[in-house]
Amino acid sequence: MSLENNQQVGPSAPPPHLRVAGIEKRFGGVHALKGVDFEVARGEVMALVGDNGAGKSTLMKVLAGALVCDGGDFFIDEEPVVISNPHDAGALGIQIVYQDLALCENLDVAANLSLGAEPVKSGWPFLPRFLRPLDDLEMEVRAKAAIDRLQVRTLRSVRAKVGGLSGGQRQAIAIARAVGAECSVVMLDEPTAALGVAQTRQVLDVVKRLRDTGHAVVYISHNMRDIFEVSDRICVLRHGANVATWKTSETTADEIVVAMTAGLDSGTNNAA
Amino acid sequence: MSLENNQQVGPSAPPPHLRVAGIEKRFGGVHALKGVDFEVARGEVMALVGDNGAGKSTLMKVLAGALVCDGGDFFIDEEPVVISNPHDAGALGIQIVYQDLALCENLDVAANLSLGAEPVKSGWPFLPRFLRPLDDLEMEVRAKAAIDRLQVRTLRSVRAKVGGLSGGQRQAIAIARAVGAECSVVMLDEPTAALGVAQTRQVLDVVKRLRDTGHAVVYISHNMRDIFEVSDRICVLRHGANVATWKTSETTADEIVVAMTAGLDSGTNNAA
Amino acid sequence: MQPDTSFSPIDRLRRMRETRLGSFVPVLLALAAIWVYFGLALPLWDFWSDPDAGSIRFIFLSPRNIYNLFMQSAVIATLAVGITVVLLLGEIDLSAAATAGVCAALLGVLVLAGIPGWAACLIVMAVGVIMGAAQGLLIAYVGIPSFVVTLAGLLGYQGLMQKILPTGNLNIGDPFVRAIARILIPDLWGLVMAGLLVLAIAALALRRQAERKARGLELDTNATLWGQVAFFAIIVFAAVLTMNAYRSVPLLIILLTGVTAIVGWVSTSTPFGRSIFAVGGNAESARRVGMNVRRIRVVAFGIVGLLAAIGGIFGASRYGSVSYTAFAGGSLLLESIGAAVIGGTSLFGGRGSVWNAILGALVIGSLGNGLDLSGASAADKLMFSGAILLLAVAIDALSRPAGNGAR
Amino acid sequence: MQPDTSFSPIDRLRRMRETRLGSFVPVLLALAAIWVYFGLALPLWDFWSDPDAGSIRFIFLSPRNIYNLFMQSAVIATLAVGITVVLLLGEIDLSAAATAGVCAALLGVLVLAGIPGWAACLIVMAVGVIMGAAQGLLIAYVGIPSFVVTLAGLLGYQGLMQKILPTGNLNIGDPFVRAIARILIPDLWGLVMAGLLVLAIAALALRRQAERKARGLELDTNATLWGQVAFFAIIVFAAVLTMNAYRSVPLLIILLTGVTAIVGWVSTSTPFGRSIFAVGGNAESARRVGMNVRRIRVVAFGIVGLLAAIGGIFGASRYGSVSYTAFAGGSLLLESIGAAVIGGTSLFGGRGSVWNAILGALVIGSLGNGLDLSGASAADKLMFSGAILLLAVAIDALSRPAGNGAR
Amino acid sequence: EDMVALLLPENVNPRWEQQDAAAFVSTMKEIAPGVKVEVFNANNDTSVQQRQAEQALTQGAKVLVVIPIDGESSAVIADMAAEEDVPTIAYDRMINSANTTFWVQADLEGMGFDQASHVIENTKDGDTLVMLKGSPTDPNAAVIHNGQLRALQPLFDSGKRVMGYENWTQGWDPAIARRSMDQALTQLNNNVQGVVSSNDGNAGAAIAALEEQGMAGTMPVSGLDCTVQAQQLMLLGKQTQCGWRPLADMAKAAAQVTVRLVNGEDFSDLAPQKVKNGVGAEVAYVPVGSYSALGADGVAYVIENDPSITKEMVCQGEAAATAFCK
Ligand SMILES: Nc1ncnc2c1ncn2[C@@H]1O[C@H](COP(=O)(O)OP(=O)(O)OP(=O)(O)O)[C@@H](O)[C@H]1O
Ligand SMILES: Nc1ncnc2c1ncn2[C@@H]1O[C@H](COP(=O)(O)OP(=O)(O)OP(=O)(O)O)[C@@H](O)[C@H]1O
Ligand SMILES: O[C@@H]1[C@@H](O)[C@H](O)OC[C@H]1O
Ligand SMILES: [Mg+2]
Ligand SMILES: [Mg+2]
Repeated sequence: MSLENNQQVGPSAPPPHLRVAGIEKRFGGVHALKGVDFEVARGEVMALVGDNGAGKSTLMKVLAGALVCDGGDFFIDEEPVVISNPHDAGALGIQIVYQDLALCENLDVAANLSLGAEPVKSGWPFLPRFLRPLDDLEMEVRAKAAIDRLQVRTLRSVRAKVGGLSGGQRQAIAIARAVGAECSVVMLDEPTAALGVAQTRQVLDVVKRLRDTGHAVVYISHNMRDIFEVSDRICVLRHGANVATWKTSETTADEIVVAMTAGLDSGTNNAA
Repeated sequence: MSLENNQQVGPSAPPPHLRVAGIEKRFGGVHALKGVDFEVARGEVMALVGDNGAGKSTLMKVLAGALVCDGGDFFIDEEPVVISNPHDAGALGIQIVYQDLALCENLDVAANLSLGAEPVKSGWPFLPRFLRPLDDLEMEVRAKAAIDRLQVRTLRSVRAKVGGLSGGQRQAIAIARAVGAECSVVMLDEPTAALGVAQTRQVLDVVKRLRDTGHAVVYISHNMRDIFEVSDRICVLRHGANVATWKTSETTADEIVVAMTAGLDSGTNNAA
Repeated sequence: MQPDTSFSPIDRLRRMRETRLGSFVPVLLALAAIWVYFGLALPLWDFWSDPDAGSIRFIFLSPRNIYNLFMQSAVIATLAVGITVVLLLGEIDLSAAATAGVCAALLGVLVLAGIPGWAACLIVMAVGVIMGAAQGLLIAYVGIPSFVVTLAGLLGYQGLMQKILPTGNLNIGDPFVRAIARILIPDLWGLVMAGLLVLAIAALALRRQAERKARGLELDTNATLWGQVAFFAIIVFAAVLTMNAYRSVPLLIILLTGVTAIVGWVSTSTPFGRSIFAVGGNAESARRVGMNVRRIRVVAFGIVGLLAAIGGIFGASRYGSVSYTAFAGGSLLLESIGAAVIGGTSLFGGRGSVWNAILGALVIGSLGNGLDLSGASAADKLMFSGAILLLAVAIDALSRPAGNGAR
Repeated sequence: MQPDTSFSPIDRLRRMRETRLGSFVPVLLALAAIWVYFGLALPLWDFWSDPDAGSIRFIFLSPRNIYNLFMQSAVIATLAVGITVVLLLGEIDLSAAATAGVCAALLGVLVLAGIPGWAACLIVMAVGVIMGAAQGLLIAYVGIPSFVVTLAGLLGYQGLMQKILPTGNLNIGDPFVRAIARILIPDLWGLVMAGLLVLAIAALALRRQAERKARGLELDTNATLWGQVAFFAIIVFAAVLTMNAYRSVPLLIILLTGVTAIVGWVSTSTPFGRSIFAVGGNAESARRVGMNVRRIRVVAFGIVGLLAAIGGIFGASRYGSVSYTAFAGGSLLLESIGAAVIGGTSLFGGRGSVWNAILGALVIGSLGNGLDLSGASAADKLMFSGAILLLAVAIDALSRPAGNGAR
Repeated sequence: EDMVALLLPENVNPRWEQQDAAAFVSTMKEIAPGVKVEVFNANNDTSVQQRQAEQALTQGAKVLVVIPIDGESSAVIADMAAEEDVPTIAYDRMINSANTTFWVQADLEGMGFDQASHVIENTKDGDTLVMLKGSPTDPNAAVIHNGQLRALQPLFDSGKRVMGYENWTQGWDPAIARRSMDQALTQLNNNVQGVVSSNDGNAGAAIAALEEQGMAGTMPVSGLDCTVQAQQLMLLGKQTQCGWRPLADMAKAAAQVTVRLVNGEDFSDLAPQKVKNGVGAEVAYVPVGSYSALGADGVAYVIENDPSITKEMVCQGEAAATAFCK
């Protein structure tokens, strides 16, 4: 299984917006990330691929502050930063669609869409923000717009509890929440896994739009077609370690699949 | 958006093994299934497709006894049967992979794989079955074999708690549980949504093997490539109602996508 | 997003239960069952079975007894409102009653030392917040389960109460403190206040509906809208008229309603309240969207501490004394948690309402009140109260639309 | 499935905590903290601070006191074992202590009526099962939350107990019943039994390891294997030798261990036990794989009823009497649930172990026992027990590997 | 160093810690300075009391002085102590065991009679009374109630007084008494002319309920113990009677016997009388006197005779404004 490495590109090709180096993560006895390097630039879609259990979601959670890593460095525009919890990540402009969606089933669609960033009514300056009256009509309006944009036609009401929604409807809400917020980095962990054909189309368009508006986008998927449609570069993880990073235009699906499942036989791995 | 109906086939083409007619299901104010008919024969793979929220998972849950429907008839080999809870369905030989997987995160992989059908040690005839000693080594052996078959190479131990597994690893366990059991009907609700390329391949092979061994298989997916690879017939749901059923060999992905999103304009719908 | 138009009446009923108002229905049914039993069934049965009895007396439903019932349930209700807040988070507080006891004892000692009543009340409320928040800190930052922390709090605060009250009890004569339970709102004022309240609610509902229309959002049907306003008006006026028929509306009840309204508003209509529900529904999701889950826990325990302190003040005012058993030793703790749970708040978090806790407290209060009127023996009373409670809650459970079988 | 070979010592430690034995560690730490405090720190401090004291006396750790401690904790432990079973399901039982009270009272009345002790015990155990299962039926089939059902059960059973014991208390003289707490196992027998037990455990562990090898499954390291056996042997022999040093091992303790072993075995090693964990982890998943979730709930409440009855029998035997306050009125209920929770069992279901409940009961028992030796005032004792409990459990919580922040 | 243990039943009634224990400890310090006294409080839980007895024995107690929560479950304490040749003294409440060595108590039946008599004297024919009874598990509660009935039953039977409402008070809990009184007033529509309360805690609760109806001070309310709180209410005219026992004398008698027992000496000269307890055992017994305190004079008498209560303690809060305190 020998592989030509000339199609791989150095990760430093475009100036990275978000970059991490040497990320380590262990769960009890499981060594999930073994010194992983990763980066994404503004105006590019970086695909992150790998076999099941390769460590993709773990890496995303570390970047989003949902998991604290055991070692590694974070840089935004090459400035070192600290991301120790999701709040930090949000403040640095990082938004994420988690693979497990992270919705609150007991709340309705509108509430989930603005979770953690609820709009409040204006005109209560004497109250601290967290005690001002919620602007729930504004929340509904926003939610309706977001859902309509993703063409989830079967969702009857933004006042429905998320606990009663179908798999695809839920995923659409998680996506709408992340892409609706002000940010510079958007990471999507298998965002179209439960989506229908039309909805998947919309999400891919949204991803492209985000790229065109100068966002840094990380896109995780097992669907090679989608990957090759939207991504600019592809980063492959295997058993919690970098394999390599390719320019999408200079590689093929087959090559990526081989790299995911078997790795590179030759040692030249410019991402390590 | 007019559509020729000559490619549609009557649902009665092969003698159905499992058949339901006129299934109704409401959730509070949501009318999720509006008199749906559905059937699957032994030795065939029936694909069930539809937009997000079309009612596919709801129909599967009704067939599996996980939801009690508000109306409709069930037949196995054209004999009327009653399915009022999952136990009934299991006794009738119906196995299912739920879209939300239905795993117990607090239990380990081996325990989840034999959940509800735990092997017990032989030689305790004086005890009722549910109080005999569990054969946990047998459970581990079975689990290892099942996981290896699906090629989930990153799963370190069948004694790991499911709560700590990756999305794909979990899905593999849910699939292994359903296809490992004695049964005549296997229903898979978006079984490959979280799976990697190689694992998806394995699942498609398993589906084909099930068909070849005379099982009736229901396969739900949003991936047209997979659908067209494994299915014999395709049943389309839209807004909780039948659109039509096609022979896979006599239709195209485009036709199906149009039917899913826009329905049939002409009224002739032989599945209604 | 086109609404489905084919609704059966049953669908409508089920939808109704999903509305804000609908969540009152179950516990109202339970309360109604108990009131019918004590108020009508029991007197009628007594009358028929005893031929000597001259006339039937419906004592339980008399304005005077309803007045008593409200006053008797006030302390439980106050604590239950606070406990609901932590239950919504998926936590529990076993120390609320003991906290109330410490605060009441402290209040007694302070006014005895000559501190003016209003100042003592403020001090005691601050102390309650600190006692609650201290436990919240241990739960949120050290990671000890709330059951254990507040069990330790229960023990510790019981001890503290004994320390403050070495003699076990203390009379409270301070006119300010006593006034809380004694002052009555003149009849007319009570009616005027009720009327203004109902008008305000109606106006708000109308404005909201107009705004929804303007923004192109789904509208409530007029029936729902006016139904809710009418329902609210009936309850408010019934309560005021009943109390006026005996005496007048007591200040204590107005204070209780006001406190509940504030906590209710915070819990449903502010970002903080939303975060309580989010943490209770899925703490990990809440954390991942950047909520400070720990701080929310600490504040929630601070709130339960505050309400425990208020409960302690109410109790001290009503009992005219502070005693160990009335707060720390007795059944107040289980009754308060029970009131919250009977009100429909889940022990698993994310589901419930503080208003329902008040109704739950009335359910619990009605048991003791009604049985004490019946003159049964202590043993019979206990057994009856268990049975009636079950029956009342079973009516609710059975009237619920069939669930999935598993919780 | 190739195992990762690069383990740091910390990884090993963390893995250790994931094993069966590892789940003991936190509560053992808590227990050790309390024993060190009462057994060593307190006497040393007293000795230094009081120059007159002639010699240090380590009363808390004396064989006699350890013997007392075990006996004093036995009733709490029995109830805690039962309550653990329903907590594993994600339910709660507030009526366990009252059930124990009813069973003890019935036992007293039955033996007074001349029924032989052993027969009375069997009857009472059957009654306990029925009392528990009746509540289980309401929870599972009517769908009332267990908190409410068992709160009603608490009230009803308290009343029933008063009905059975109109004066509130009763002496129990029956020799069979009294013997349960009085009979001592001769010293030698105790040692022999301990030896056989350890041998059996070692043999089982070895056979299992051999079978794993034969079937090609992952093997435990020899260190883990022998470590577990050694750990077990040390605990068993330490307990037996300590009790022999004062008197001998009491039958009551053997019975308690036996009952716990059976419940422990059922809960971890049978299909029924597996279904309890499954329902507690995810009731809907358990239902979907065809488990009869309702029946499982009913049986679990039957089990807690049975254990409450056994607890009642143990209590009646040890107290030589039945009294309302020892069971229904006092702190037994909260202490039993507390013991289960301190043992690490989650109130949310699916996580915990009955053996840990015994350790939790010893934690609770040690507080009362140790403080009673210390000669503090009642108020101080309460405050201390709260503080020590917190400290002990905080040591556990802080020693846990850093979690995700949210619960 | 010898040690003896004093086991108190609960902390609902202030007398145990404040008066009985204090007097016992100070007497012991006086007459036997070398003997250490350990005080325990069981908070109304019989299993806790048994534990505390065990702990006392483990510490080497030479005598147990027990105020049991109830008469039956305390038997095991006396039996257990006897196995180690440790004698047990029943204080205030009897222990129904053959191993009870000594008992000290006033004539409680008579004190109950006094309570009822006081209420009878201050009411007239046809008046309606409320009876707030003690804890059903306390043997004394039944004794007190029997005394009350000795005075009242004939009047009830003849219709001269009407029994309007009665209720037990589990654990002597004033919160329970309060609700009983509320319900009594509601049921009787305030047609109440007297309250026969079995102790001061219940009386205080009844008075709070009466105050809400503006009826406090208009009728006789009896009590027992003469707690500070009760004496304040007496000065305010809201409570009208309390039965007082010389608790210091009781404690002193118990202490004297304790010292004899520690030294292994005979104490029959200190306890000439004997009574039979519930299991038929003869128990050496010292009766103490009692006094029915009425109004301000009664308060003055109690303050004079009870060393644990001073005028400053009583003259606090509202009571400070009364004539007695000025
Ligand atoms: N909380 C956890 N506890 C223990 N192990 C974990 C935990 N989270 C992840 N792991 C392990 O870490 C490894 C990487 O998991 P991760 O979820 O990152 O995989 P992934 O690349 O996202 O896979 P998938 O494509 O299936 O989503 C897996 O072996 C998984 O079992
Ligand atoms: N428990 C429930 N309560 C309320 N509404 C529900 C519930 N379950 C499903 N629904 C509604 O029923 C409709 C059908 O849902 P279903 O899950 O069957 O869709 P689906 O075809 O499986 O969609 P997807 O492709 O997204 O999985 C949806 O509109 C959904 O919101
Ligand atoms: O003094 C009283 C005592 O004798 C009784 O046993 O308990 C209640 C007390 O008030
Ligand atoms: Mg993943
Ligand atoms: Mg679906």
